[in-house]
Amino acid sequence: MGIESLYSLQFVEAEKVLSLYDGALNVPKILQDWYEEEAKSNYGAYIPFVGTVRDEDGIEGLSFDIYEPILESWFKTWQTKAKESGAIIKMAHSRGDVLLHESSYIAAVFSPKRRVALEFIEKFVEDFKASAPIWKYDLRDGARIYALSRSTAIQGSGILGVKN
Amino acid sequence: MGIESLYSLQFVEAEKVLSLYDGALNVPKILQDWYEEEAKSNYGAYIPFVGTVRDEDGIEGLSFDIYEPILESWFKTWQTKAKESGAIIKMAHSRGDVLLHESSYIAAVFSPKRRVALEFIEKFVEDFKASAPIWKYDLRDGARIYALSRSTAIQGSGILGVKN
Amino acid sequence: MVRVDFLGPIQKAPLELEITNLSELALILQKDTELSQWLSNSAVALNDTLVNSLDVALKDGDRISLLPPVCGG
Amino acid sequence: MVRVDFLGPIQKAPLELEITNLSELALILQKDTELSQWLSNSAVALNDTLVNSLDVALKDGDRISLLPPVCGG
Repeated sequence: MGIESLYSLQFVEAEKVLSLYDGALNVPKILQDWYEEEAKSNYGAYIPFVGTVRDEDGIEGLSFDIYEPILESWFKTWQTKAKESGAIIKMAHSRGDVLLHESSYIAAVFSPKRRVALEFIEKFVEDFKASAPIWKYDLRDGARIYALSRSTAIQGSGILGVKN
Repeated sequence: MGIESLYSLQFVEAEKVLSLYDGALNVPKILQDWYEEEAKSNYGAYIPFVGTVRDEDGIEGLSFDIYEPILESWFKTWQTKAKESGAIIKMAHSRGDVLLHESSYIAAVFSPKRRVALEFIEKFVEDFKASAPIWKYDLRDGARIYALSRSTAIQGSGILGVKN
Repeated sequence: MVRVDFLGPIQKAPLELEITNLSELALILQKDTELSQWLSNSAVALNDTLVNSLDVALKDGDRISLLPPVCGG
Repeated sequence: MVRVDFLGPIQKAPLELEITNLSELALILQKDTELSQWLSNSAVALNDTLVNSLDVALKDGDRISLLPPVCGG
Protein backbone atom coordinates (compact mmCIF):
# COMPACT_ATOMS: atom_id res chain seq x y z
CA MET A 1 0.00 0.00 0.00
CA GLY A 2 1.46 3.37 -0.97
CA ILE A 3 1.70 6.42 1.27
CA GLU A 4 -1.37 7.96 -0.35
CA SER A 5 -3.61 4.96 0.32
CA LEU A 6 -2.43 4.77 3.91
CA TYR A 7 -3.24 8.43 4.35
CA SER A 8 -6.72 8.13 2.91
CA LEU A 9 -7.39 5.06 5.08
CA GLN A 10 -6.59 7.04 8.23
CA PHE A 11 -8.74 9.87 7.00
CA VAL A 12 -11.75 7.60 6.46
CA GLU A 13 -11.20 6.13 9.92
CA ALA A 14 -11.16 9.58 11.54
CA GLU A 15 -14.33 10.53 9.67
CA LYS A 16 -16.23 7.49 10.85
CA VAL A 17 -15.60 8.07 14.55
CA LEU A 18 -16.74 11.72 14.56
CA SER A 19 -20.33 11.96 13.35
CA LEU A 20 -22.44 15.12 13.15
CA TYR A 21 -26.21 14.89 12.71
CA ASP A 22 -28.92 17.44 11.96
CA GLY A 23 -31.21 17.42 15.00
CA ALA A 24 -31.47 14.88 17.82
CA LEU A 25 -29.29 11.75 17.97
CA ASN A 26 -30.72 8.25 17.66
CA VAL A 27 -28.99 7.10 20.85
CA PRO A 28 -29.88 3.37 20.84
CA LYS A 29 -28.77 3.01 17.22
CA ILE A 30 -25.48 4.85 17.70
CA LEU A 31 -24.63 2.92 20.88
CA GLN A 32 -25.42 -0.34 19.08
CA ASP A 33 -23.50 0.57 15.90
CA TRP A 34 -20.40 1.50 17.88
CA TYR A 35 -20.63 -1.64 20.03
CA GLU A 36 -20.93 -3.82 16.94
CA GLU A 37 -18.17 -2.01 15.03
CA GLU A 38 -15.74 -2.91 17.83
CA ALA A 39 -17.22 -6.33 18.66
CA LYS A 40 -14.08 -8.19 17.56
CA SER A 41 -11.50 -5.50 18.44
CA ASN A 42 -10.74 -7.12 21.82
CA TYR A 43 -11.54 -4.07 23.93
CA GLY A 44 -12.58 -5.02 27.46
CA ALA A 45 -14.26 -1.72 28.35
CA TYR A 46 -16.75 0.46 26.43
CA ILE A 47 -17.93 3.64 28.15
CA PRO A 48 -20.34 5.94 26.33
CA PHE A 49 -21.36 9.31 27.76
CA VAL A 50 -24.81 10.44 26.57
CA GLY A 51 -25.92 14.05 26.98
CA THR A 52 -29.66 14.76 26.96
CA VAL A 53 -31.51 18.11 26.91
CA ARG A 54 -33.04 18.78 30.33
CA ASP A 55 -36.36 20.53 30.89
CA GLU A 56 -35.17 23.49 32.97
CA ASP A 57 -35.65 27.26 33.18
CA GLY A 58 -38.61 27.05 30.84
CA ILE A 59 -36.62 26.39 27.67
CA GLU A 60 -38.21 24.56 24.72
CA GLY A 61 -34.94 22.93 23.70
CA LEU A 62 -31.38 23.73 22.70
CA SER A 63 -29.77 24.56 19.39
CA PHE A 64 -26.15 24.11 18.31
CA ASP A 65 -23.70 25.67 15.85
CA ILE A 66 -20.54 23.72 15.10
CA TYR A 67 -17.35 24.87 13.42
CA GLU A 68 -16.30 21.60 11.86
CA PRO A 69 -12.69 22.20 10.72
CA ILE A 70 -11.47 23.00 14.24
CA LEU A 71 -13.72 20.35 15.81
CA GLU A 72 -12.08 17.75 13.58
CA SER A 73 -8.53 18.79 14.41
CA TRP A 74 -9.37 18.93 18.14
CA PHE A 75 -10.88 15.46 17.87
CA LYS A 76 -7.88 14.05 16.00
CA THR A 77 -5.56 15.27 18.75
CA TRP A 78 -7.64 13.31 21.26
CA GLN A 79 -7.74 10.26 19.00
CA THR A 80 -3.94 10.30 18.86
CA LYS A 81 -3.74 10.60 22.64
CA ALA A 82 -6.19 7.68 23.00
CA LYS A 83 -4.23 5.48 20.60
CA GLU A 84 -1.08 5.99 22.67
CA SER A 85 -3.00 4.32 25.53
CA GLY A 86 -4.36 1.57 23.27
CA ALA A 87 -7.83 3.17 23.34
CA ILE A 88 -10.14 4.74 20.77
CA ILE A 89 -12.74 7.51 21.06
CA LYS A 90 -15.96 7.94 19.10
CA MET A 91 -18.17 10.99 19.15
CA ALA A 92 -21.52 12.10 17.79
CA HIS A 93 -23.08 15.57 18.10
CA SER A 94 -26.18 17.35 16.89
CA ARG A 95 -26.34 20.43 14.67
CA GLY A 96 -29.37 22.71 14.95
CA ASP A 97 -32.36 22.15 17.22
CA VAL A 98 -32.69 19.41 19.83
CA LEU A 99 -35.86 19.37 21.90
CA LEU A 100 -36.47 18.54 25.58
CA HIS A 101 -35.49 14.97 26.55
CA GLU A 102 -33.77 14.42 23.21
CA SER A 103 -30.03 13.77 23.13
CA SER A 104 -27.42 15.97 21.43
CA TYR A 105 -24.09 14.39 22.39
CA ILE A 106 -22.48 10.97 22.70
CA ALA A 107 -18.80 10.37 23.36
CA ALA A 108 -17.44 6.88 23.91
CA VAL A 109 -14.13 5.33 24.84
CA PHE A 110 -13.10 1.75 24.07
CA SER A 111 -9.99 0.38 25.73
CA PRO A 112 -8.48 -2.98 26.67
CA LYS A 113 -8.71 -2.22 30.39
CA ARG A 114 -11.22 -0.36 32.53
CA ARG A 115 -8.87 2.13 34.22
CA VAL A 116 -7.79 3.73 30.95
CA ALA A 117 -11.41 3.96 29.77
CA LEU A 118 -12.67 5.48 33.04
CA GLU A 119 -9.92 8.09 33.05
CA PHE A 120 -10.25 8.91 29.36
CA ILE A 121 -14.00 9.41 29.27
CA GLU A 122 -13.78 11.92 32.11
CA LYS A 123 -10.84 13.88 30.66
CA PHE A 124 -12.32 13.82 27.17
CA VAL A 125 -15.77 15.04 28.21
CA GLU A 126 -14.31 17.84 30.34
CA ASP A 127 -11.99 19.03 27.57
CA PHE A 128 -14.86 18.75 25.09
CA LYS A 129 -16.88 21.15 27.25
CA ALA A 130 -13.98 23.59 27.51
CA SER A 131 -12.55 23.44 24.00
CA ALA A 132 -14.79 21.96 21.30
CA PRO A 133 -15.94 24.75 18.91
CA ILE A 134 -19.66 24.29 19.46
CA TRP A 135 -22.07 27.05 20.47
CA LYS A 136 -25.24 26.42 22.43
CA TYR A 137 -28.47 28.41 22.26
CA ASP A 138 -31.60 28.13 24.39
CA LEU A 139 -34.82 27.86 22.39
CA ARG A 140 -37.43 30.22 23.83
CA ASP A 141 -40.58 31.32 22.02
CA GLY A 142 -39.02 29.93 18.86
CA ALA A 143 -35.94 32.19 19.16
CA ARG A 144 -32.30 31.10 19.63
CA ILE A 145 -30.70 32.78 22.65
CA TYR A 146 -26.95 32.26 23.03
CA ALA A 147 -26.19 30.51 26.35
CA LEU A 148 -23.32 32.84 27.26
CA SER A 149 -23.47 32.27 31.02
CA ARG A 150 -23.04 28.50 30.60
CA SER A 151 -20.26 28.85 28.01
CA THR A 152 -16.49 28.71 28.49
CA ALA A 153 -13.92 30.91 26.77
CA ILE A 154 -11.44 28.69 24.89
CA GLN A 155 -7.96 28.71 26.41
CA GLY A 156 -5.97 31.63 25.00
CA SER A 157 -9.07 33.76 24.34
CA GLY A 158 -8.96 37.54 24.51
CA ILE A 159 -5.73 38.35 22.66
CA LEU A 160 -7.54 40.65 20.21
CA GLY A 161 -9.05 42.67 23.08
CA VAL A 162 -5.76 43.67 24.69
CA LYS A 163 -5.11 47.40 24.08
CA ASN A 164 -1.62 48.67 23.28
CA MET B 1 -51.22 3.67 49.87
CA GLY B 2 -50.37 1.64 53.01
CA ILE B 3 -46.89 0.99 54.33
CA GLU B 4 -46.92 -2.50 52.83
CA SER B 5 -47.67 -1.28 49.30
CA LEU B 6 -45.01 1.42 49.56
CA TYR B 7 -42.51 -1.18 50.66
CA SER B 8 -43.30 -3.53 47.82
CA LEU B 9 -43.10 -0.66 45.32
CA GLN B 10 -39.56 0.15 46.45
CA PHE B 11 -38.70 -3.52 46.27
CA VAL B 12 -39.91 -3.80 42.69
CA GLU B 13 -37.91 -0.71 41.79
CA ALA B 14 -34.72 -2.13 43.28
CA GLU B 15 -35.28 -5.41 41.42
CA LYS B 16 -35.69 -3.73 38.07
CA VAL B 17 -32.39 -1.88 38.18
CA LEU B 18 -30.28 -4.92 39.09
CA SER B 19 -30.66 -7.61 36.42
CA LEU B 20 -28.87 -10.95 36.32
CA TYR B 21 -28.85 -13.04 33.14
CA ASP B 22 -27.76 -16.57 32.32
CA GLY B 23 -24.90 -16.22 29.82
CA ALA B 24 -23.88 -13.19 27.77
CA LEU B 25 -25.69 -9.85 27.94
CA ASN B 26 -27.62 -8.39 25.02
CA VAL B 27 -25.80 -5.07 25.27
CA PRO B 28 -27.67 -3.03 22.60
CA LYS B 29 -31.04 -4.06 24.05
CA ILE B 30 -30.11 -3.32 27.66
CA LEU B 31 -28.58 0.08 26.76
CA GLN B 32 -31.72 0.92 24.78
CA ASP B 33 -34.16 -0.29 27.46
CA TRP B 34 -32.42 1.73 30.16
CA TYR B 35 -32.27 4.83 27.93
CA GLU B 36 -35.97 4.55 27.15
CA GLU B 37 -36.97 3.83 30.76
CA GLU B 38 -35.43 7.17 31.79
CA ALA B 39 -36.36 9.09 28.63
CA LYS B 40 -38.69 11.45 30.54
CA SER B 41 -36.88 11.47 33.90
CA ASN B 42 -35.00 14.69 33.05
CA TYR B 43 -31.52 13.29 33.54
CA GLY B 44 -28.93 15.20 31.52
CA ALA B 45 -26.20 12.53 31.64
CA TYR B 46 -26.31 8.78 31.04
CA ILE B 47 -23.02 6.88 31.35
CA PRO B 48 -23.00 3.13 30.86
CA PHE B 49 -19.88 1.04 31.47
CA VAL B 50 -19.80 -2.15 29.39
CA GLY B 51 -17.39 -4.99 30.24
CA THR B 52 -16.53 -7.46 27.47
CA VAL B 53 -14.54 -10.71 27.65
CA ARG B 54 -11.10 -10.26 26.07
CA ASP B 55 -9.27 -12.89 24.10
CA GLU B 56 -6.11 -13.19 26.22
CA ASP B 57 -3.85 -15.87 27.71
CA GLY B 58 -5.53 -18.53 25.57
CA ILE B 59 -8.82 -18.63 27.49
CA GLU B 60 -12.04 -19.77 25.78
CA GLY B 61 -14.20 -17.45 27.87
CA LEU B 62 -15.10 -16.60 31.46
CA SER B 63 -17.65 -18.00 33.86
CA PHE B 64 -19.27 -16.34 36.87
CA ASP B 65 -20.83 -17.36 40.19
CA ILE B 66 -22.94 -14.73 41.96
CA TYR B 67 -24.17 -14.68 45.55
CA GLU B 68 -27.34 -12.72 45.03
CA PRO B 69 -28.47 -11.78 48.59
CA ILE B 70 -25.28 -9.86 49.34
CA LEU B 71 -25.04 -8.47 45.79
CA GLU B 72 -28.52 -7.01 46.27
CA SER B 73 -27.75 -5.39 49.61
CA TRP B 74 -24.44 -4.02 48.27
CA PHE B 75 -26.30 -2.62 45.27
CA LYS B 76 -29.03 -1.05 47.43
CA THR B 77 -26.39 0.78 49.46
CA TRP B 78 -25.05 2.29 46.23
CA GLN B 79 -28.54 3.10 45.02
CA THR B 80 -29.15 5.05 48.24
CA LYS B 81 -25.86 6.90 47.84
CA ALA B 82 -26.76 7.74 44.23
CA LYS B 83 -30.22 9.03 45.21
CA GLU B 84 -28.64 11.43 47.70
CA SER B 85 -26.90 13.01 44.70
CA GLY B 86 -30.05 12.97 42.55
CA ALA B 87 -28.67 10.07 40.47
CA ILE B 88 -29.67 6.47 39.83
CA ILE B 89 -27.61 3.39 39.02
CA LYS B 90 -28.59 0.38 36.92
CA MET B 91 -26.62 -2.82 36.63
CA ALA B 92 -26.72 -6.06 34.66
CA HIS B 93 -24.42 -9.05 35.08
CA SER B 94 -24.05 -12.53 33.63
CA ARG B 95 -24.25 -15.82 35.51
CA GLY B 96 -22.40 -18.84 34.09
CA ASP B 97 -20.40 -18.88 30.88
CA VAL B 98 -19.61 -15.85 28.69
CA LEU B 99 -17.47 -16.45 25.63
CA LEU B 100 -14.76 -14.33 24.00
CA HIS B 101 -15.97 -10.90 22.78
CA GLU B 102 -19.31 -11.33 24.57
CA SER B 103 -20.21 -8.95 27.39
CA SER B 104 -20.81 -9.92 31.02
CA TYR B 105 -21.30 -6.61 32.81
CA ILE B 106 -23.07 -3.28 32.35
CA ALA B 107 -23.34 -0.57 34.98
CA ALA B 108 -24.93 2.78 34.22
CA VAL B 109 -25.41 6.06 36.02
CA PHE B 110 -28.10 8.62 35.20
CA SER B 111 -27.86 12.05 36.78
CA PRO B 112 -29.05 15.60 36.13
CA LYS B 113 -25.51 16.88 35.62
CA ARG B 114 -22.39 15.38 34.09
CA ARG B 115 -19.97 15.84 37.02
CA VAL B 116 -22.01 13.64 39.36
CA ALA B 117 -22.39 10.97 36.67
CA LEU B 118 -18.67 10.95 35.77
CA GLU B 119 -17.65 10.66 39.41
CA PHE B 120 -20.27 8.02 40.25
CA ILE B 121 -19.55 5.66 37.39
CA GLU B 122 -15.88 5.55 38.33
CA LYS B 123 -16.45 5.03 42.06
CA PHE B 124 -19.21 2.50 41.44
CA VAL B 125 -17.23 0.37 38.99
CA GLU B 126 -14.15 0.35 41.25
CA ASP B 127 -16.15 -0.64 44.33
CA PHE B 128 -17.99 -3.24 42.26
CA LYS B 129 -14.63 -4.83 41.38
CA ALA B 130 -13.50 -4.79 45.02
CA SER B 131 -16.73 -5.74 46.81
CA ALA B 132 -19.47 -7.33 44.69
CA PRO B 133 -19.83 -11.03 45.61
CA ILE B 134 -19.10 -12.41 42.16
CA TRP B 135 -16.47 -15.04 41.37
CA LYS B 136 -14.74 -15.29 38.04
CA TYR B 137 -13.37 -18.44 36.38
CA ASP B 138 -11.33 -18.82 33.21
CA LEU B 139 -12.70 -21.37 30.77
CA ARG B 140 -9.89 -23.61 29.50
CA ASP B 141 -10.40 -26.97 27.79
CA GLY B 142 -13.99 -26.84 28.99
CA ALA B 143 -12.97 -26.55 32.67
CA ARG B 144 -13.63 -23.64 35.05
CA ILE B 145 -10.43 -22.38 36.68
CA TYR B 146 -10.90 -19.84 39.49
CA ALA B 147 -9.16 -16.55 38.60
CA LEU B 148 -7.56 -16.13 42.03
CA SER B 149 -4.68 -13.91 40.90
CA ARG B 150 -7.09 -11.35 39.40
CA SER B 151 -9.47 -11.43 42.38
CA THR B 152 -9.63 -9.08 45.37
CA ALA B 153 -10.26 -10.08 48.98
CA ILE B 154 -13.34 -8.23 50.25
CA GLN B 155 -12.53 -5.60 52.90
CA GLY B 156 -12.43 -7.25 56.34
CA SER B 157 -11.45 -10.67 54.96
CA GLY B 158 -9.32 -13.06 56.96
CA ILE B 159 -10.87 -12.83 60.45
CA LEU B 160 -11.47 -16.59 60.57
CA GLY B 161 -7.81 -17.31 59.80
CA VAL B 162 -6.35 -15.39 62.76
CA LYS B 163 -4.98 -17.88 65.33
CA ASN B 164 -5.44 -17.27 69.04
CA MET C 1 -27.75 -25.08 64.95
CA VAL C 2 -25.77 -22.66 62.79
CA ARG C 3 -25.34 -23.28 59.06
CA VAL C 4 -22.04 -22.43 57.35
CA ASP C 5 -21.96 -22.00 53.55
CA PHE C 6 -18.83 -21.87 51.42
CA LEU C 7 -19.39 -19.65 48.41
CA GLY C 8 -17.93 -19.42 44.93
CA PRO C 9 -14.78 -21.44 44.32
CA ILE C 10 -14.56 -23.01 47.80
CA GLN C 11 -15.49 -26.58 46.96
CA LYS C 12 -16.97 -27.64 50.25
CA ALA C 13 -20.43 -28.77 51.33
CA PRO C 14 -22.28 -26.68 53.96
CA LEU C 15 -21.74 -27.47 57.64
CA GLU C 16 -24.31 -27.51 60.43
CA LEU C 17 -22.60 -26.69 63.74
CA GLU C 18 -23.58 -26.21 67.38
CA ILE C 19 -21.65 -23.04 68.06
CA THR C 20 -22.43 -19.81 69.93
CA ASN C 21 -19.88 -17.38 68.50
CA LEU C 22 -17.51 -16.79 65.58
CA SER C 23 -14.38 -17.55 67.61
CA GLU C 24 -15.62 -21.10 68.05
CA LEU C 25 -16.20 -21.31 64.31
CA ALA C 26 -12.65 -20.07 63.64
CA LEU C 27 -11.18 -22.82 65.85
CA ILE C 28 -13.21 -25.51 64.07
CA LEU C 29 -12.44 -24.31 60.53
CA GLN C 30 -8.72 -23.84 61.25
CA LYS C 31 -8.50 -27.61 61.86
CA ASP C 32 -9.85 -28.30 58.36
CA THR C 33 -6.87 -28.57 55.98
CA GLU C 34 -9.17 -28.20 52.94
CA LEU C 35 -9.82 -24.63 54.09
CA SER C 36 -6.27 -23.54 54.81
CA GLN C 37 -5.98 -21.47 51.62
CA TRP C 38 -9.35 -19.76 52.17
CA LEU C 39 -9.59 -18.60 55.78
CA SER C 40 -7.02 -15.84 55.47
CA ASN C 41 -8.56 -14.31 52.32
CA SER C 42 -12.30 -14.86 52.78
CA ALA C 43 -14.84 -12.41 54.14
CA VAL C 44 -17.53 -13.56 56.57
CA ALA C 45 -21.23 -12.76 56.48
CA LEU C 46 -23.77 -13.40 59.20
CA ASN C 47 -27.27 -13.71 57.76
CA ASP C 48 -26.03 -12.00 54.57
CA THR C 49 -24.45 -9.02 56.34
CA LEU C 50 -20.65 -8.79 56.30
CA VAL C 51 -18.98 -8.80 59.73
CA ASN C 52 -15.54 -7.39 60.51
CA SER C 53 -14.77 -9.03 63.84
CA LEU C 54 -15.01 -12.42 65.58
CA ASP C 55 -16.73 -10.73 68.50
CA VAL C 56 -20.19 -11.75 67.32
CA ALA C 57 -22.66 -14.01 69.18
CA LEU C 58 -24.56 -16.65 67.21
CA LYS C 59 -28.01 -18.07 67.82
CA ASP C 60 -29.93 -21.07 66.57
CA GLY C 61 -30.89 -20.64 62.91
CA ASP C 62 -28.12 -18.17 62.04
CA ARG C 63 -26.42 -18.52 58.66
CA ILE C 64 -22.72 -17.87 58.12
CA SER C 65 -21.20 -17.48 54.64
CA LEU C 66 -17.55 -17.46 53.63
CA LEU C 67 -16.82 -15.24 50.63
CA PRO C 68 -13.44 -15.78 48.95
CA PRO C 69 -11.75 -13.05 46.81
CA VAL C 70 -14.11 -11.59 44.22
CA CYS C 71 -13.77 -10.48 40.61
CA GLY C 72 -16.97 -9.38 38.93
CA GLY C 73 -17.20 -7.67 35.58
CA MET D 1 -6.20 40.03 1.40
CA VAL D 2 -6.98 38.32 4.73
CA ARG D 3 -10.48 37.05 5.46
CA VAL D 4 -11.91 37.32 8.99
CA ASP D 5 -14.85 35.11 10.01
CA PHE D 6 -16.99 35.59 13.10
CA LEU D 7 -18.24 32.23 14.34
CA GLY D 8 -21.24 31.06 16.33
CA PRO D 9 -23.24 33.78 18.06
CA ILE D 10 -21.20 36.75 16.78
CA GLN D 11 -23.67 38.25 14.33
CA LYS D 12 -21.29 39.85 11.93
CA ALA D 13 -20.53 39.35 8.24
CA PRO D 14 -16.98 38.31 7.28
CA LEU D 15 -14.39 41.03 6.63
CA GLU D 16 -11.73 41.16 3.90
CA LEU D 17 -8.77 43.20 5.13
CA GLU D 18 -5.34 44.27 3.85
CA ILE D 19 -3.32 43.48 6.97
CA THR D 20 0.06 41.84 7.61
CA ASN D 21 -0.18 40.82 11.26
CA LEU D 22 -2.64 40.18 14.10
CA SER D 23 -1.78 43.39 15.96
CA GLU D 24 -3.13 45.36 13.01
CA LEU D 25 -6.29 43.27 13.15
CA ALA D 26 -6.67 43.96 16.88
CA LEU D 27 -6.49 47.72 16.27
CA ILE D 28 -9.13 47.56 13.54
CA LEU D 29 -11.55 45.33 15.47
CA GLN D 30 -11.19 47.35 18.69
CA LYS D 31 -12.74 50.30 16.82
CA ASP D 32 -15.85 48.25 16.01
CA THR D 33 -18.40 48.77 18.80
CA GLU D 34 -20.40 45.73 17.65
CA LEU D 35 -17.46 43.59 18.71
CA SER D 36 -16.77 45.11 22.11
CA GLN D 37 -18.37 42.21 24.02
CA TRP D 38 -16.53 39.58 21.96
CA LEU D 39 -12.87 40.53 21.66
CA SER D 40 -12.00 39.85 25.30
CA ASN D 41 -13.60 36.40 25.39
CA SER D 42 -13.00 35.02 21.90
CA ALA D 43 -10.22 32.73 20.76
CA VAL D 44 -8.45 33.32 17.46
CA ALA D 45 -7.60 30.76 14.79
CA LEU D 46 -5.32 31.26 11.80
CA ASN D 47 -6.21 28.88 8.97
CA ASP D 48 -8.13 26.73 11.50
CA THR D 49 -5.28 26.48 14.01
CA LEU D 50 -5.70 28.31 17.32
CA VAL D 51 -3.11 30.98 18.07
CA ASN D 52 -2.12 32.26 21.51
CA SER D 53 -0.33 35.49 20.68
CA LEU D 54 -0.65 38.54 18.43
CA ASP D 55 2.93 37.99 17.29
CA VAL D 56 1.86 36.26 14.09
CA ALA D 57 2.54 37.41 10.52
CA LEU D 58 -0.25 37.18 7.95
CA LYS D 59 -0.02 36.65 4.22
CA ASP D 60 -2.40 36.99 1.32
CA GLY D 61 -5.11 34.31 1.44
CA ASP D 62 -4.89 33.66 5.18
CA ARG D 63 -8.14 33.05 7.06
CA ILE D 64 -8.73 34.29 10.61
CA SER D 65 -11.64 33.02 12.75
CA LEU D 66 -12.97 34.44 15.99
CA LEU D 67 -14.39 31.76 18.32
CA PRO D 68 -16.55 33.06 21.19
CA PRO D 69 -17.10 31.01 24.42
CA VAL D 70 -18.18 27.43 23.68
CA CYS D 71 -20.64 25.01 25.22
CA GLY D 72 -21.05 21.71 23.43
CA GLY D 73 -22.93 18.70 24.75
